[in-house]
Amino acid sequence: MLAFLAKRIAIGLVTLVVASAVVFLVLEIVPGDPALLMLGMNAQPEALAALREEMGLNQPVLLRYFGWIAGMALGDFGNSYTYSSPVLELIGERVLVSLPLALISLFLSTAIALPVGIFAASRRGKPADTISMGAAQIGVAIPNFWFALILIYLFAVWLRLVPAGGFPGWDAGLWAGFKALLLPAIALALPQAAILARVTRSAMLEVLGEDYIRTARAKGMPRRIVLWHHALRNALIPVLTILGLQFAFLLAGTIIIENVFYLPGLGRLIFQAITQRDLIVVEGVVMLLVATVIAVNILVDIGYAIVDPRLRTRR
Amino acid sequence: MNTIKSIIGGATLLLAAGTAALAARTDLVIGVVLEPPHLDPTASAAAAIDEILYANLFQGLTRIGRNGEVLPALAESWEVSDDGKTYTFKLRSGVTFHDGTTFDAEDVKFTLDRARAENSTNAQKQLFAAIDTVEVIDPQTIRIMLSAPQGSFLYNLGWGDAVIVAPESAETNKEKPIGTGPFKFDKWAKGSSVTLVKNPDYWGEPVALEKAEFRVVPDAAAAIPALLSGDVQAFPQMPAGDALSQIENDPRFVVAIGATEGETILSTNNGKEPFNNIKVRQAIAHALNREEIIAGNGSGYGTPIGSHFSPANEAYVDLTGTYPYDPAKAKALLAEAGYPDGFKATLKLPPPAYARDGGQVVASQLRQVGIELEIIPVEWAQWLEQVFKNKDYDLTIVSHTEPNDINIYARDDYYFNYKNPAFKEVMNALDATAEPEKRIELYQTAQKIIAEDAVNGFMFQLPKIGVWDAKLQGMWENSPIQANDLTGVKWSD
Amino acid sequence: MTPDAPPPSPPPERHFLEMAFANRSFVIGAIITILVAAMALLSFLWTPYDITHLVVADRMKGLSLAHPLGTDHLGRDILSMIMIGARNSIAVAIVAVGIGMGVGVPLGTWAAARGGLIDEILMRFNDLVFAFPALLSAIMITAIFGPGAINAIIAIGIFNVPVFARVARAGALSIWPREYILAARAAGKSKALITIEHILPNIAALLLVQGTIQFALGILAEAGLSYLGLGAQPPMPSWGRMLFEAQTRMMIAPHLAVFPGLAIVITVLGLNLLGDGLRDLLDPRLRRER
Amino acid sequence: MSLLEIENLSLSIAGHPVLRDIDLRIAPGEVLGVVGESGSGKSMTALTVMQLLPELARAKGRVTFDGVDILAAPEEAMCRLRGDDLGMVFQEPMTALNPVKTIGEQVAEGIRWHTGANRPDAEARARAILDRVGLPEAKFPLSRFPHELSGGQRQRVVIAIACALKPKLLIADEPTTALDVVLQAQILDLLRDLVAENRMGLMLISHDLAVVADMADRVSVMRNGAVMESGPTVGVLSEQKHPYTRQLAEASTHVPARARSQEKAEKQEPQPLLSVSGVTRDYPGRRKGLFAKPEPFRAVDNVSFSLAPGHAVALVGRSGCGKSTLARMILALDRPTAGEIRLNGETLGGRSEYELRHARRNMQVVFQDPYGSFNPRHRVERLVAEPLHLLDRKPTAAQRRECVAEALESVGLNAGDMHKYPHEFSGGQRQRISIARAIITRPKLIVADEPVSALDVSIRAQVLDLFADLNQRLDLTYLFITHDLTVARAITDDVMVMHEGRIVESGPTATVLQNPKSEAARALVAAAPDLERAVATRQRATGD
Repeated sequence: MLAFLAKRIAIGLVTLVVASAVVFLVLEIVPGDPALLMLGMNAQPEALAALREEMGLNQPVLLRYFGWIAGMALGDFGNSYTYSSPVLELIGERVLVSLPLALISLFLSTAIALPVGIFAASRRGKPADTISMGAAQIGVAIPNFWFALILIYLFAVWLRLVPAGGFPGWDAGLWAGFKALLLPAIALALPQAAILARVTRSAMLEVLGEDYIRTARAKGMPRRIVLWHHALRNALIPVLTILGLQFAFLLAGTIIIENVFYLPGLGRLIFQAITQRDLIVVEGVVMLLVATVIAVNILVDIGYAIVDPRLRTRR
Repeated sequence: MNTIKSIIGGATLLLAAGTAALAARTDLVIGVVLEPPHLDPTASAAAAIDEILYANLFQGLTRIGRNGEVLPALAESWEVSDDGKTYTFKLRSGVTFHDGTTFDAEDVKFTLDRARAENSTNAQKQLFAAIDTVEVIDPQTIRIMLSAPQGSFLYNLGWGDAVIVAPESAETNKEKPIGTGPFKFDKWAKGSSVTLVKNPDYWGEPVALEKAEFRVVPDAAAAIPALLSGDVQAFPQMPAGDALSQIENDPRFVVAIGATEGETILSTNNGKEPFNNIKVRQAIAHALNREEIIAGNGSGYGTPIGSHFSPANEAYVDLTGTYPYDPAKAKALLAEAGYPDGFKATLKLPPPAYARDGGQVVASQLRQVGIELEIIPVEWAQWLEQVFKNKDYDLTIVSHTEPNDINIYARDDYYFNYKNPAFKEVMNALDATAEPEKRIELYQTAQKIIAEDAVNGFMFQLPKIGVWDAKLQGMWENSPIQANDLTGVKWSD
Repeated sequence: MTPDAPPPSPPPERHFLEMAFANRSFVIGAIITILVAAMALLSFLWTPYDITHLVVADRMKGLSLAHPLGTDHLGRDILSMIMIGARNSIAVAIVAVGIGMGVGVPLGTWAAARGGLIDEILMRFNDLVFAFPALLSAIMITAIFGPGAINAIIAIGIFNVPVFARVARAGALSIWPREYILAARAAGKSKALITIEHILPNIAALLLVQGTIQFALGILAEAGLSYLGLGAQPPMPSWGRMLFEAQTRMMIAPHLAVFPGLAIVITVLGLNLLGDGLRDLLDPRLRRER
Repeated sequence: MSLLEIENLSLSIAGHPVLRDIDLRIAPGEVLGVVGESGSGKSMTALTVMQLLPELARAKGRVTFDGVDILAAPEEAMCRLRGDDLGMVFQEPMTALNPVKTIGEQVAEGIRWHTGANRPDAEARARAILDRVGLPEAKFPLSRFPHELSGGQRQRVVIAIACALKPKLLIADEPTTALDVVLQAQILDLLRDLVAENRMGLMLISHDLAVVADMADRVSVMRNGAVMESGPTVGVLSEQKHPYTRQLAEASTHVPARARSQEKAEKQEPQPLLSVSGVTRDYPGRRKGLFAKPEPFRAVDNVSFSLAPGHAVALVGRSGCGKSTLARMILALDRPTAGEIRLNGETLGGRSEYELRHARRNMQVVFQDPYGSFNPRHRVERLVAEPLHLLDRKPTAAQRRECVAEALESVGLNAGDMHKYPHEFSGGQRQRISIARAIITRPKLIVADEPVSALDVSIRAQVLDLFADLNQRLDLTYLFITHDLTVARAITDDVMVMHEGRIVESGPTATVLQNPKSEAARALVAAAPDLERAVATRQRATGD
């Protein structure tokens, strides 16, 4: 297990290095000059040249790459062109919005999806199953940003229960911050919950057909207890896989949702940075997201091993 | 639909009742569209910086007033020599920066020398191009010598790019701005908001607000709910679009339609076939239906213009009748120019809605007279690179938001590729003239020249749609300069 | 003769149509999908209005006989916009799925056939691509080439590659140990030939089902990108962009946001139902009643 | 007074009748053997007693267990019975245990559920019963997971679960079918002892007459969902009054008529058809630690033998002894780590696929699973014609069709069958198609890997006849890989016994099987169920 974990982490690191090369190469050939963009239409050539020098845009690409990657390894992601402050600092501020958002929605989607999926599986073919899976089917088809719009107009503008958007900052109080993240989290969570509920149901159905379920039933355990004690843990394996994949989707989803709710999170940061050609910020955020996805995949692998003893002895 | 409205109306009343209970607030949340890249107005062209800090936190020697007039600020008074080349400013005494350091003539000299230095990153270096030397006479007096007379010099000193900074804090202004204004910097939650608080040691009349938060609300989709839910109480420039009609009918809010310095034009590459032919440009001018373009731009506000000049300016002349909407005439002119069947061209559109939506309306209108436009949406960076820098374009739509910028038509390397010696002469004369009447006359001549040359398709002046809580007093209706001057703003009770 | 009779259950091919018509998901999904496709095709020949001709005076009209779904903020007929928008959505999704299948399936089957190092490299490559969610790669591609439908296609297509590679590999790996593959190898067939003759036909159903899922995801992803302004650019109508433009006008003209949104939901729903139905019909493992 | 009484039981699943008028009785302490071929309804009868039927099943009639009317009993009552008074052991030990729970948990769970015992008490009882079924604490602590056990060990755990509370009736549904003969004998012994110790009733379901004859006091023969004949084992199996019983018995001891090829072997052709010398195959083993070098697992260990043309040779051994690996190397589907294999004097090692074409033409294969050995999407014509790919000149479509027709006819199918899909054929027919595919290139050697073990006994007899017939007609040489000694006995001239990767004994079939010398061979022979022997033993026992 330890050897497996070590191998997994090593692979993760190699993937990360390759990803960093891809990111840097891809973004270094961007057509467009950040200095020109920053100084605007009436920029003077001298001012432009000065700014380019200051930004280090005149150095060779390879040197900049190694500088960048070495910096990142030491926790220095460089300085934002537009904010003229350290990228790590910017990211640090934004993570406090994006990470809670992703976690709340992950929690919500799991809390909704698992019971619904299990319930539907236990009522297979009955009206409760048909209705919940029909709802899930529609949930999968709804674009989250459209759902977000509906939520805003319903809960913020109409019922005035929560803010329509924006983020007061955590120093405005935990509750105020949570309230601001609630609608975005719901908008993100619902479509994911629909997918997860469907996966949970089919995983449960698959497991319920296994021989060991029959063995457990032959022990005299009632159906309900077999469902929770024997089926659920086995059904968690595909559910975990999907959860891992979904975390990546959630991160990406925050880019859209943070724009709908104008939350100052990583998604907004990267989106703004793109339009302002603030490449160092783009690169930093992309690397962070990629690293997160890789880390989550490793966590999912650990989760597999916790759930399934067969995988604990894996090489 | 009606029921929706009545329910919303009901909710509105509830909120109105709720806020009425609060007496004389001293805090204000102002919505701004763009977040500033940093907080130093002397190191970026970004209007977002001035919109937060100008007049509130930073001050210049002069300031631009509500209606575009030049008023004294850190300079109490000034004298101009007869040849118009020497300006002597008497500075206000007892002024301190927010970090406690004293303001004096050395700070002014530092600021101006820094701005015009070789390695300056000031985005508007040309403002200071005329300065020859800056001389400290005594701590309260400074003399500026110009190499040539410049009529707009006092106005130029009122720009946000010319605010006075202290040598002690100049380098850190980007993160922690230190100025002389009635508000001082509190915090900047990046991506979200910039907060200013009242400066208790202000040299002038103290402001009514204790706290002003400038919250970044990027687009209409976010702005409307934010306004309706009361999160934001004022939008000096509301990206409201069509939803404005709904806000206008809401008694909680005041909608102030003012003028901006943003001339929205169909920029034309005068150096390229067939646009180098004045008949073609005139045909385009005749083909444009300004009313429809304005209507298609959402709010329906916006003043039609016939030249590159703000209707808010005292020197403005209405030239919209130069080439009135007349598709038949346009076709005829095209035929005269040798294009009886029209021609094909491209229209590059930067991201703002006025360009993307307006561009589709323009394309539809030009199609009526036989000009087929291929719409090419571009990002700002591409626009700057392709259109602005490399002049690789046929037509484009852009709003020129710099104040009083008609002189760009005199620049040879400007992206319009417009070259008219007569116009340049007028500009040179303008620079040499300080008399107000004379200057107005020259401005008007300049407006007429470019209108008649149909250099660009002159469409409309971007409206400044200010929306704020009805109980808020003292907000600026016009924006003669990119700023939100809060010195006179207070809550009525 | 002893009762060594063929199995009584109907073989998959013979009664396929009969079973298909009895499958509710499949029928509803197929009808919706066909209607949307037909609408997109029809838009090449005819739309109720010419959407390049703007009648600004008619802007934001509600539902009427002349404009069954109303008009947008530039006076364009929304029904016509949705019809042409379907074209864009379908085209993006088809090409993106095509890229995913075209690259992913050969890679996946190759890895399954070769195993060892090549398999390992492919799986690591998959990990790498999976680490970039579609939206992220779309944003990066947009940073290079600027926004546009083509870039949306590339981004979604790139993301589809590892999806199909994984499905094809897993499917192929489950076929390789079958005895008929051993028999084919005993008949001297090369791995490439076996892949073409035996593996591909047997994972085709799997790929088809995954294809419909990715197709639906592609439409959603395209809508998201267009909504952010990274997808199709005006004047090309696109459902996501229509939603973006409708967003600010939702309170005064809700139909602007309702219909493009419904178009997305219905299309995706149809494709997902079709996929579910196909899975039920084609995947014998799930078909078998336990 | 019967423990279990089934009267007039009829069962339908989703409207399809599955059981008709079943009557069965089991007295306390009695062993009832239920025999029948696949589809005879044996398992459904068992599941009806357990009330673990599929959802759409509808049962009629009466099933009384220990005074309880099972068909009318509510689910809670059944839950009280199951695992306490009624235990069940299933066929497939590999999947019958929950992979994520320890064996201790799984055994103790039923104990706690029924007795309300606390965890330590239940675990102590679980420990005791695991000890009893032959899983001592030292090697099999309660914390073991199922995947750490072999198939036979897992079946012991399942038996422990079923017998933990000393049920009055144990139902064992083909409990040894998935195990090799040696394990089968051990498990059957265990069951026999447990039943005797606790005076349990046992319903032993099996397709194998010999197993039932060995174990059961009484036998019921089922076919097509109905009971054909019931009675005391000795009576039913020795008299074989019912024609179906006789048919079954004959089929399971069937020996195809074939001229002993001993004379042919006498001729001693100068060159063997196949010669295997010093063949070894290692697989990379599991890494023990992060830096420990993985120890390879040796599947085949220095095997040498040769095969004369026209001979039929059996390669027998327990599962996992390496016989299938050896077969794959002979077929050039896997490469030996060391050693050499020659076909007709031509070495197979280090050849490219193209160079192997000639060898492959002379050597074809028949697999065990008649369902898995065909691509379900191809028609029979294409399936059977597949080896024609090995010909140097591609045949025309007409030639190909002719070859296929000929091959099909020689295995007893119609030429017209070539247009059908494999799923339209029964298991026996499919195995014929499989043979047709193997002979289409007129090979000299056929390697048959358990070719009849998935077939019911009567079909098995027919397919064996076909093998014997082709051996004569086409002068084929056979290498039969099998764990079933009756097959070896029925059709082969020589036998080789393989054990842990080595060939430990070889010689003429009759000699080796009657008088095995090596320990491995003796164990195999002793464990192999034998109908005649079992009946004779039982007759002697009852005769006394």
